[in-house]
Amino acid sequence: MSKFHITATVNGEAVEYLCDPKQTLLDVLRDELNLTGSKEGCSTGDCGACSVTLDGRLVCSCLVLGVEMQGRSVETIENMTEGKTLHPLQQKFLEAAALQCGFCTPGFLVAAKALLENNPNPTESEARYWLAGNLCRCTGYDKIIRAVLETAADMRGAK
Amino acid sequence: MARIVLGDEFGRQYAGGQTHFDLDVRNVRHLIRTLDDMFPGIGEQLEAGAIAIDNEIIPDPWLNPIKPDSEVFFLPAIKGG
Amino acid sequence: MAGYEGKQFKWVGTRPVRPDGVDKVTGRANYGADINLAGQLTGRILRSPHAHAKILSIDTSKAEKLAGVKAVITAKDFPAMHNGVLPGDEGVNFHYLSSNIMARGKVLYDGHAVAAVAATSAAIAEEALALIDVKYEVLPHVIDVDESMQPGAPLLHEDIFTTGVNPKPEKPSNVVQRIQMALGDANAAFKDADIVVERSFKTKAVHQGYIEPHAVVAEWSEDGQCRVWCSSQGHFMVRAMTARLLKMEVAQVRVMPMEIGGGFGGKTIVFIEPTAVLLARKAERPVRVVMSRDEVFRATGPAPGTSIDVKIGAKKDGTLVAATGEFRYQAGAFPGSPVGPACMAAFGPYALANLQVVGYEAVTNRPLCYSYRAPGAPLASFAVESIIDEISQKLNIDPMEIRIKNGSKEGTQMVYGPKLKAVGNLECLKAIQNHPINKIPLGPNQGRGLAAGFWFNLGGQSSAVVNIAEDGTATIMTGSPDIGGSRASMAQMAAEVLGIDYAKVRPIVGDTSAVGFCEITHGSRVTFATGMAIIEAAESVVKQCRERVAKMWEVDVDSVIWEDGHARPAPGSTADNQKPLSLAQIAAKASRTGGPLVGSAAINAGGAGPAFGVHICDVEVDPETGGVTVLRYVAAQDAGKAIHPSYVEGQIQGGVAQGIGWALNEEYIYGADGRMQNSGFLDYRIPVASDLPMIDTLILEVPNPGHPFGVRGVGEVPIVPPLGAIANAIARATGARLFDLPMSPPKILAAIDAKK
Amino acid sequence: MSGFQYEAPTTVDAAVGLLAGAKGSARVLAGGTDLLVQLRSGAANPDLVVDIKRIGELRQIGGSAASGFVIGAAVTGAEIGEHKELAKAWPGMVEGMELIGSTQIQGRATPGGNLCNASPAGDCTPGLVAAGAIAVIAGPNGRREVPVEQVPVSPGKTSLAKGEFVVAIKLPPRAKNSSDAYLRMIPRTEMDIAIVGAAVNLTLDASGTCTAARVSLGAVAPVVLLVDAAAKALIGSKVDDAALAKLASAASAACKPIDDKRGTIEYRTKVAGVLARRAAIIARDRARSYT
Repeated sequence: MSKFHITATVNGEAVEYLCDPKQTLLDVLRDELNLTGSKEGCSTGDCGACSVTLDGRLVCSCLVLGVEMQGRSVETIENMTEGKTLHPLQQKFLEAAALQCGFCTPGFLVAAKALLENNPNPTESEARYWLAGNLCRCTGYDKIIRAVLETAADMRGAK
Repeated sequence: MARIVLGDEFGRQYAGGQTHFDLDVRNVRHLIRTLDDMFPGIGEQLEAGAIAIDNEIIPDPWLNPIKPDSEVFFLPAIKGG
Repeated sequence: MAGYEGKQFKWVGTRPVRPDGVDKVTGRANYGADINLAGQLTGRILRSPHAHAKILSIDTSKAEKLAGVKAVITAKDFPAMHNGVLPGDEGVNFHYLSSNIMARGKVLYDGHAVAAVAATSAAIAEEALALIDVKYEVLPHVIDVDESMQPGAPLLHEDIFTTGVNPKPEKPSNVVQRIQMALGDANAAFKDADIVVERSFKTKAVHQGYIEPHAVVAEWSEDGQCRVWCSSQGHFMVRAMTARLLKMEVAQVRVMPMEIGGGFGGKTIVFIEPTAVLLARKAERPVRVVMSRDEVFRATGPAPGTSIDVKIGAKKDGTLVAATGEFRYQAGAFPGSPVGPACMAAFGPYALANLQVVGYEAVTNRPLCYSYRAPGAPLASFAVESIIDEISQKLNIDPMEIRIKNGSKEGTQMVYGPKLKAVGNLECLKAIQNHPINKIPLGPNQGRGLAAGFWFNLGGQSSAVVNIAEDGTATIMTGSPDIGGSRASMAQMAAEVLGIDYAKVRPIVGDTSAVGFCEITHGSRVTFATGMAIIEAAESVVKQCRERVAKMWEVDVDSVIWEDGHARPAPGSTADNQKPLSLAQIAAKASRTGGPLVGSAAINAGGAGPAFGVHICDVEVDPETGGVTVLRYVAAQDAGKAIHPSYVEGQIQGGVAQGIGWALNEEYIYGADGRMQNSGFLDYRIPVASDLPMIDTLILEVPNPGHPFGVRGVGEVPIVPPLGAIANAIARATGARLFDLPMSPPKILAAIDAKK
Repeated sequence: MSGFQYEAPTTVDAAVGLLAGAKGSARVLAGGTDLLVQLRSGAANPDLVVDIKRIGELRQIGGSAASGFVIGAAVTGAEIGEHKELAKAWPGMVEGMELIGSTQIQGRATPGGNLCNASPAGDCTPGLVAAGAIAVIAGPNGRREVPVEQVPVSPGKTSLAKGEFVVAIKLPPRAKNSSDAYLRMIPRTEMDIAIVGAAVNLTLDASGTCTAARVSLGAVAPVVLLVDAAAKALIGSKVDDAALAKLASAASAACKPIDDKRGTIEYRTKVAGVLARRAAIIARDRARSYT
């Protein structure tokens, strides 16, 4: 089975890659483009560790085929900082100790960023449901949810 | 004479049910040898387990001195998660 | 070690940003699966579709011929191991361990490895697995522990003869061992009780549920040296077990500790590392093996299902007079259940003069049963706390009062031997008793549940190095994988002792060739034991500094004291006229005063103080569906001394969340064919963010006399009380008490309807 | 098997041509939230995968509440949830769609996919069945329209012929004082497959009497059920307690569930009635305020 030649935009830059039809976007990011910040926890869309935005939409990159990407644009955790400056969510996660092992953290940050872009003033319940597709086994979610809500408040204040 | 407590388990298996002994021993290594002489085979089992001297669980007990008024317990090894 | 009693800490007890944090929020941190070496192959493992079967033949010839396949291995590629536990093996039977990693002669569970391949792509590796022809003779299987203990149950091993019974059995069975411990005479003492409650409990196997699947990369060089990159709870354990299983010299294996994406006990033993090493040797190329989530569930080391009988007798005033417990724990396909700690910890929160605990362990056709956070204790505690609660209901005594009245404390004789030193059980109970949650009125179908829990905590072997750079900054190294933020606490303790800024201390986890031996990260031992090694190493640096300054000042060392990172003249000493010298100033002159400033320590820490936790929670039960909502949760715990309170809170909150999942929804579901039916995160239901409330934590600090700063392990005890706390809350919300875990909606609804 | 032919046509005719001409097995890729899992596990090994997301008309929501909505088969759950007029007219159908998986899944999952995956537990399908939705099917012989409940025939199987696929779902014109609701039982609050699902769609007259109703149940039979007896319990009533009790027992009576890892026969049967009753109350209260 011959490989597909795909041209797509990854983190704002045009990239080309070859992939097997069965390779997922996650496989492509990690193995072809060496962007290993997106993690594989289940490969069935149940853990959210591979969360990215595809044409601005939050998705699990394990549930997107690499061959679907022709002409499409994806943003990953590697593109979350603004230059050398951490995104407010990244900074808050550090200060609020909202991570332990850190494996689910990239997915949570990408998903939380999408939440705040979609809803700058989420309630605790809205934040918990939006992030229900991101599994964390270390923290019990407490510090993660607090960090997201505090960041939302900070960002509203900054505006 | 230090007070040595084997615990039900080793007592039933090796010492005919006896669990408490008063022994004159210098250190744990000496104690285990003494017990193994009394109840052949018990030494290897005791080596694999944990030991508490005077209510303190001792990780590397071999050379740990035993005072005449010490109380020594043998207990199963504990594994954490 | 210098005493720190009453010292005002500058860094200990604060909440600095963790040193590894930035890499983890930017995606830069590397875990086992993130390694990608030149020429790296993909390894895949063929696994048994049967719960129990004899392997008649394995034909790998077709797979070997497939283009792109570089190596195929089976059990015959693994050296034979002695079947037994040799002195110095820390209780590990390497024949069993090897047979679990690659099945020999028989497959003992659904998912048991039978062969492995390394190929140039994942697709080819999977195609190769499909070409391996394994002929099986399917055998009857057994999953449930009670069934496994029955005479005539399908026999897993010919060589298991129950230990701990007299006379020694002549016939093999699935029952690995019987253990017993006692205080006083429980069976006689029941006659003094005004009320006796006896119940039987059943629980299903659960998984640690770490989000990172096991992953390893192995590479051989032409000189026969082997390098392994993997995430584990102990790279020294990976090195020791891999070398032993493959008959290599230990120093021949160098294990690089990658960031670890959760473990909770599940990464304290090898599953795929030796396989990757063998594949890499045979393929003469680097090989990466990463488990799928399905493999993680079917073929790692989940916690046991159990069957438990507990009987407790009490006086009318709530005084507990006697208790017995029989704990029957599943082992997996090989011995190794945590029934010992279960027996020892079950009644830990209670002072009982008459107590007898008996434990049984039986092998079953399911994956190796291994450690999960406070191994064995949560299930035993669930049974005990349920009955304590039922007694308090029947005697109409406040559940808090009965626990305080009988609570274990300093001097309490534990069933496993020692008496307790200073512990925080009563302090935790009183903290919860005074918490505002008790004032919140409960609505219809709501209930409040209370439970206490105990865990030993461990010490053991750790090494640490503190290197002072020429500008006075410090790099510190240990061999303990950082699973929850321990690099931060190591740096805090080093900064505290050295008297320099936290930001000037950079901690790393060294590989097996870079730093001295450290035991696995388990038993809540790292901040306690490895931290003690860091303190000792830092103190050695301080001592060297004082000695060098004493020489410069031409005074004796006692005339030089260490304060806030400076060598100062001891008040009234002959050095009185000298100006203080900072660590940076001393380091700058190190080359003139005796060379590099390096402190190191290798210790075997004793004195790990037991941890106690008390939890209270409110739940609401939907009486028409049996659905449970956890409304509020408060956990109090004695941390001895919290080095980094945020990560202590994180350990408590994480343990609580795991305990809630265990109580309500998590379980291994098997079909009649003995195959797991829910080996994915869709149907193995760990709690999601919307399932949980905020988890309020109360950290108490009853210093552990066995640690210079008073530290106790905190990681494990938080998972002990939640099962009982949730069960007791449901019982009080519905009037129906459940004795089976998980307490899933169908079971709860059935219990409610049965009561009508 | 190391791969498959992947095509992403831009017209319905091209897609039909590919599917009809396929040698060996062919699968339609819409959101992919089921198909990719099947590909990874080996449960699906198609020779051809046809990605329909680049076909314009399949990515649109057309029509209106008054004229009836036409939802392209490849419109995502997130897009459906964001369509204010649709959510106002068909809140039950929309919440069913939105209950499928996580926010991430919502970014991909489609009503056409949920329908054609033919799982009796699909959360979107009961709402569509209760709504009286029509599936527009394109194939080698042109287009045909069938009630959505006729698309699934058994778990994982549909009535679609070779070369056919669903291009759109049509909702009927929405009368005033009408509304719907969907409820499901899952052990967690998110991320689960329904143990039981119940959708109720009803219309009231000025006096609050129910003039029309459709009740649909999920995960209690090999396919999503349309339960006429349950609807009859509501029609002509004021959707009061007596009618709701009848509805509940009719719903439970219609169940033909199985015991499986997710639930028991007894549990599913009992809870189906509970959820149908609760959904009817929500739909009733919504209908009163829908003009």
